[in-house]
Amino acid sequence: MLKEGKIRIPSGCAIAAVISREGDRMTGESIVSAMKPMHDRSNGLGGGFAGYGIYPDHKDLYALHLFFDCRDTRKSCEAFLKEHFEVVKGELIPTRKMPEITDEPIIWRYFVTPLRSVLADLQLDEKEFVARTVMKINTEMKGAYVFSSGKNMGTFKAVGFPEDVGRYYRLDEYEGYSWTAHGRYPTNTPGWWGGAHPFTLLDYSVVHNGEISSYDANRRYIEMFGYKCTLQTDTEVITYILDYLIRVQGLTLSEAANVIAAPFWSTIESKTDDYERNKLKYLRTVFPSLLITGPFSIVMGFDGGLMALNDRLKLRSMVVGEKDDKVFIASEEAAIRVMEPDAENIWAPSGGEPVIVTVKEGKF
Amino acid sequence: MKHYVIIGNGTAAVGCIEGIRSVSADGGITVISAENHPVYSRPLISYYLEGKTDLEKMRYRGEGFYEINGCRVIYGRKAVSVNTSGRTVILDDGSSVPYDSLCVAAGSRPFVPPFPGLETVGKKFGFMTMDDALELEKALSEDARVLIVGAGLIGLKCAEGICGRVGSITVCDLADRVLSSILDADCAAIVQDHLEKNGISFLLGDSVDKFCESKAYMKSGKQIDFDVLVLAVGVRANTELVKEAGGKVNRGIIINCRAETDLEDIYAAGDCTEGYDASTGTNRVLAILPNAYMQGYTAGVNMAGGCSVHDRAIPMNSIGFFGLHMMTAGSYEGEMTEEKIPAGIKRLFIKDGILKGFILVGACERAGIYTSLIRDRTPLDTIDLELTKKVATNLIFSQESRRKKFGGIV
Amino acid sequence: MKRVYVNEEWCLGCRLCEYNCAFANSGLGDMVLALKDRKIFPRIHVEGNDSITFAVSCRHCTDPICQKSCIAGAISKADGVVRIDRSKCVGCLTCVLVCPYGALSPGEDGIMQKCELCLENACGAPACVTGCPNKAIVYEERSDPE
Amino acid sequence: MGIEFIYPEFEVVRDRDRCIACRVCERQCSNEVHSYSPVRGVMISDESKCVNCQRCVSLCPTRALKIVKSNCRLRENANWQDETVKEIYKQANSGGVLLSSMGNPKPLPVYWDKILINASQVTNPPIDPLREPMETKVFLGKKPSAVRRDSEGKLDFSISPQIELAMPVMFSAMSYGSISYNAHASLARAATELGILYNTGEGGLHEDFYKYGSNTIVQVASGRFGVHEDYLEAGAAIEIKMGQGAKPGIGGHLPGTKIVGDVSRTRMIPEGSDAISPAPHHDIYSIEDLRQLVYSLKEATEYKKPVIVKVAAVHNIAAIASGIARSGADIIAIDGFRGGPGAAPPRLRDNVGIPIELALASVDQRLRDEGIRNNVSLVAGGSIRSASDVIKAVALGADACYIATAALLALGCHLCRTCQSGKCNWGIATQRPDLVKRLNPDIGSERLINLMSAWRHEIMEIMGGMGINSIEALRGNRLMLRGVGLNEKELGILGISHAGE
Repeated sequence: MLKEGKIRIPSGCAIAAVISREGDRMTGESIVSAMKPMHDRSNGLGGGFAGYGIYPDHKDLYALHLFFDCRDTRKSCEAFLKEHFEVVKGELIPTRKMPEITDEPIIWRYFVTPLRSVLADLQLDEKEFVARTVMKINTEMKGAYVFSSGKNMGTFKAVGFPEDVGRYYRLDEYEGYSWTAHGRYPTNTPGWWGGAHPFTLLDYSVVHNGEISSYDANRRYIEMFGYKCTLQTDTEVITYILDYLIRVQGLTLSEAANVIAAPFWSTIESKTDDYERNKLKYLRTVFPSLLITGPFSIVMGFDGGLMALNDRLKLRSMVVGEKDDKVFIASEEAAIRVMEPDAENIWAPSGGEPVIVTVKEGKF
Repeated sequence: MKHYVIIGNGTAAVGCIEGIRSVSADGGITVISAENHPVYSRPLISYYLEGKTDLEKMRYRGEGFYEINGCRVIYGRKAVSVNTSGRTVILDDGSSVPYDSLCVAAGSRPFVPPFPGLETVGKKFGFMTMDDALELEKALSEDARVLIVGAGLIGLKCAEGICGRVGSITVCDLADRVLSSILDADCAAIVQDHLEKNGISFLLGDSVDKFCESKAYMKSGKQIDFDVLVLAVGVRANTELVKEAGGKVNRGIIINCRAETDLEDIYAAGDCTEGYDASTGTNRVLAILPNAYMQGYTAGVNMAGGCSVHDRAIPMNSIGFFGLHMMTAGSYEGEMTEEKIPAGIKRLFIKDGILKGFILVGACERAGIYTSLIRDRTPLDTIDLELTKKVATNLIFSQESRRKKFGGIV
Repeated sequence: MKRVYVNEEWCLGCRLCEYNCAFANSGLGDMVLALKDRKIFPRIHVEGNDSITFAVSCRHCTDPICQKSCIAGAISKADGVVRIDRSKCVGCLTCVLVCPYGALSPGEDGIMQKCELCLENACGAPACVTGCPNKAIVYEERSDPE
Repeated sequence: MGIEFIYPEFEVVRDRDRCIACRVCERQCSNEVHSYSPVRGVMISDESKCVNCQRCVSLCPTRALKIVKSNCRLRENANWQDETVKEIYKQANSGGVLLSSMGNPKPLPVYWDKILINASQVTNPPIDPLREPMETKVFLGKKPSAVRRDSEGKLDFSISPQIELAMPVMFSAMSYGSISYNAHASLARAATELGILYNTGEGGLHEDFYKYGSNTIVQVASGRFGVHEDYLEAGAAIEIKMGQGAKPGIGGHLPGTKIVGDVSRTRMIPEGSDAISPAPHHDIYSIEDLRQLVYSLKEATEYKKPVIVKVAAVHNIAAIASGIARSGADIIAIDGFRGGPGAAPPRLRDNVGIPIELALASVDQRLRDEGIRNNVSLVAGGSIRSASDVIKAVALGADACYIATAALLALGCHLCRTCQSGKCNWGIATQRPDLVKRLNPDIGSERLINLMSAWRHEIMEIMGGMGINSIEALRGNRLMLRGVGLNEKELGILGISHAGE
């Protein structure tokens, strides 16, 4: 069978997320537990988490998480990194040996910053350079795979059930102001570590439940802008789209949501506010190929916040709840209740209506 | 509520009744009928004898016509006078019928010249009414020799009607041609020829000098033996009622385009009247059925307080004998154009750029288009005149006028 | 009141209307049986020349002069439709003489027949309209003449 | 010419038992095939004149007529086939270039028929267009490469002029002259009603149709017939016709017999003169010249109208398209070699150019590879026959499709391929007033609207099956396509996998 990257993999899933508006840091324990009641939404072929604010000591450095298939790959990759970055720190990511998780690759993280001279030479900004480097490693360096590349955040994923993956990566030992989680149910794959969610680029991480029917339209469009969809998963393309819209095109989160889950034309035409109507029409006209159709619920993590979004027909479940300064998002309410039994204001956002939660300015 | 009285029970009376009812359902209508029949189509009596219709089908309006229209019919009574001051009609039994509005639709009666010896003729008949026809029918036999005096419409239709039921038919007329009132000599010759081919004999330009039992002595000296005599010389309008009441009459009761006589609340319609002929611009008796209906209708509408003007009447006739149809209309004045066609002849009469009249023998398709040109006084320079002369077709009109003609409700 | 209207701009002069009319009023279920080897006597007629053609059938006038003129009282109007009672008609053609549209013509037997909008034959709707290949004949509601 | 070597191609089969001699066939045949013999009282036919347009068949009220292929054949020869030999006879008779019309009839591969469409099962729900919104609206035109904002951070909505289409189909260029006034009226009215566009072709725009301007593409071809300022201003977009799929490398040709009255006035050429467009635009001998024309037209219309460049699908179409995309054009229309001309030499029509499917796929991929797909919209034409062809074209990468033959079929065309004779019995490809009136635009536009509405329903149905509820999510979505019976090379060019993969 062809593994991910050679063939497109549709999958159904479970997602969960939590954030503290006050920037209070939470250990990963709670988000790991949240995945337990949704066990049946995964099939053991992938689980993962992203935590934001987890590397306060290295918050100005890009934290690159990498899988290597062998020591030689690591060595040559490290050499490559050192040519382009100042590598402040490189270490194995701590894990727990456990029977539920097997066949693990070599898992390292590096805290790096691009060399000024290299940036100047390439006339690129720092983020663009990091993004391109990630693409380069993932497409050209056989056996090496960057699965996390943001600052003061990190992704942890593996083949296995999500609750096992959480324990494996010892997430109880990290503290972050927001967490996202994913349990995977791919329909036709042997499963490999890189294919698990969250999928990330820079500080954007996406967990996703669904199967988008617009995939190849989106992929072939976004690939025009230097992205390489090596995994052929929905999550990957959604991540790139969001990166492109938000970082490259400078759209706001809600504008980006208006692109990927654009309101129907009839809805747009019924808007009475001129700016709103013109904006929606403009975004649909300019980015038609980034409309995502088919069922999806996603949570995108970014520096200082989360955005949850459903496809415009709301073909996947997703609920949101609150308690004090915390906001919880999950495929099922049960997951929220695990994190916060007293969660309030539980609601199911409408299709295409983004839920954006940010940490108070200066609190992260 | 107004009470309407109609003297007469023919076509004009029906027109009057329907005219009244088109305006108002109120008010009673009294119809004074000299004949003992509900209204029937008089022109159909020849078809009756020919076997093309029967007494039932000859009824001009369906069963219940009077009831539905709120009419009381007094059968078998003649109106003998009109009391205008008392607003009553006096009947021949001395009774009187009060009216608020009166329509005289008294029709016409045969004109019988004072032939010497006429009283010696045994089987002699008029040919105006159903009773005439029924009487005549009794006298018909396979070997009967029939003499018809009068080669006009009535006489010739009678001849056609009885042709198959008698031994021989001779028609005589003072005029030198058949249908002299509506055909010119050429056309009449065609028709006469056709009639002769169908077994009718003619004695034209001749008249009866005297009768002696079953023999007619003609002015020319000829003698005709006959078994049955039909007198169809002509008709006279029944004008007396109005005349005696002080109304203006000429050959018919004078009416205006609203069918009003000069007597207050007294209207007149049908064969007893003399009205406006749009083809000549003069007043004349237009004793034809369509005109009777339309005058009656106009009278009725106006009697009931509506407004109707009948100012487009013209003389016209459509008649056929033994399969040969002819149509005539208007007056034969002005320049004549002729178109010979296999089946017959077509003559149009044009004066002052207007179609005044026509005679069609054998080619009657869409003749109504010609009739409408006369009635509408359509200036011929607005249509394709050359084509008009050849054939009656809507193609003679401009595209625009056809669009108007055919594009909407009419 | 729906009536049959003809638009000469679109009339092709194909005369299908005449044949469809004759068929619809034949009482037969098959056009071949109804019309083969027969002269047809339709109630609609195409007039025209090389460049202009148009079909003419009864206009069902508001104030039908044919009805007023009929010597046999055979023509009547009810529910907007001018009808002729063929059993009463004697074929005098007075209606032909008065119809300003030239819309009337006799049947094979010399007795008048006329368009009665196919309301009572098997067609149920004017056959000339349903069979017209170019919508040159339409059956519709119209108000005043344009 | 003594002997006509060719036996008539068709036979008129008349069922004498059914024929009622109504003479409709006679009145309706502009080729004068049918006539009535008053002596015998029957209809007779001259089959040598028959082009098999089926007008008589369609109008015969008793279905007494059939036109069948004559079975008088030459001795079989796989190399010298009947058609080939007859063409030689014709040329030996006339000494001329053969002329025909409508699309390539040869049995060359139709890739649409070897491409299959996906549908959702289990992992992703199909969407029911009867119950959920299903969007087919598209905007054609250049898309900005970067979003701009004002000083307050509000979005700047100004973008290059766009064409808005209610569905991704347009009526492609057919000139007034090659087709009739009523055919144009039908197209214009239908396009307006449908919220799509039709195309004037190179014959100019009749003054009566200026009112449909916002649904009109005005074409500028090498002959410049009917081109003037008001004309350019009248349309919603301007199309530069560089070539036509059916006859790449040669210009339009309208015989003088069709240049009559309004056609001559609209084209701005004398009556009766042949309208022969030059093969090239004589001001465009290279890509930089094209750029000049594109910008001249934009200048003339104050940059308010998108400019379409229409090219025939030829061998290096991808490189040509890339050049056009960089020339300032907003839209590229690619016309495949099965497109139907109003008149073309069949030798060219049947042998020059490439199929639209391959051309479209390679152009779309090339523009994406170069990162300039956003610069232009792609319109695919040249025998788009059905809603599924549209779906496949869009999934291969087209923003919209051009249809013409299908539209003519809706108007009554029976593909007899004799448009060039000017005697079209269906009132489409003719200027003879008695024939033109056979196409009532009330019917024509209604039939076009019906056809497009039907296609739109089918498009929505198929999209829904794929779990897609907006046409833009289908554009370039080649994963939704699979090939059958195609070789690796073909699959590679089409950018699709084989069925089962």
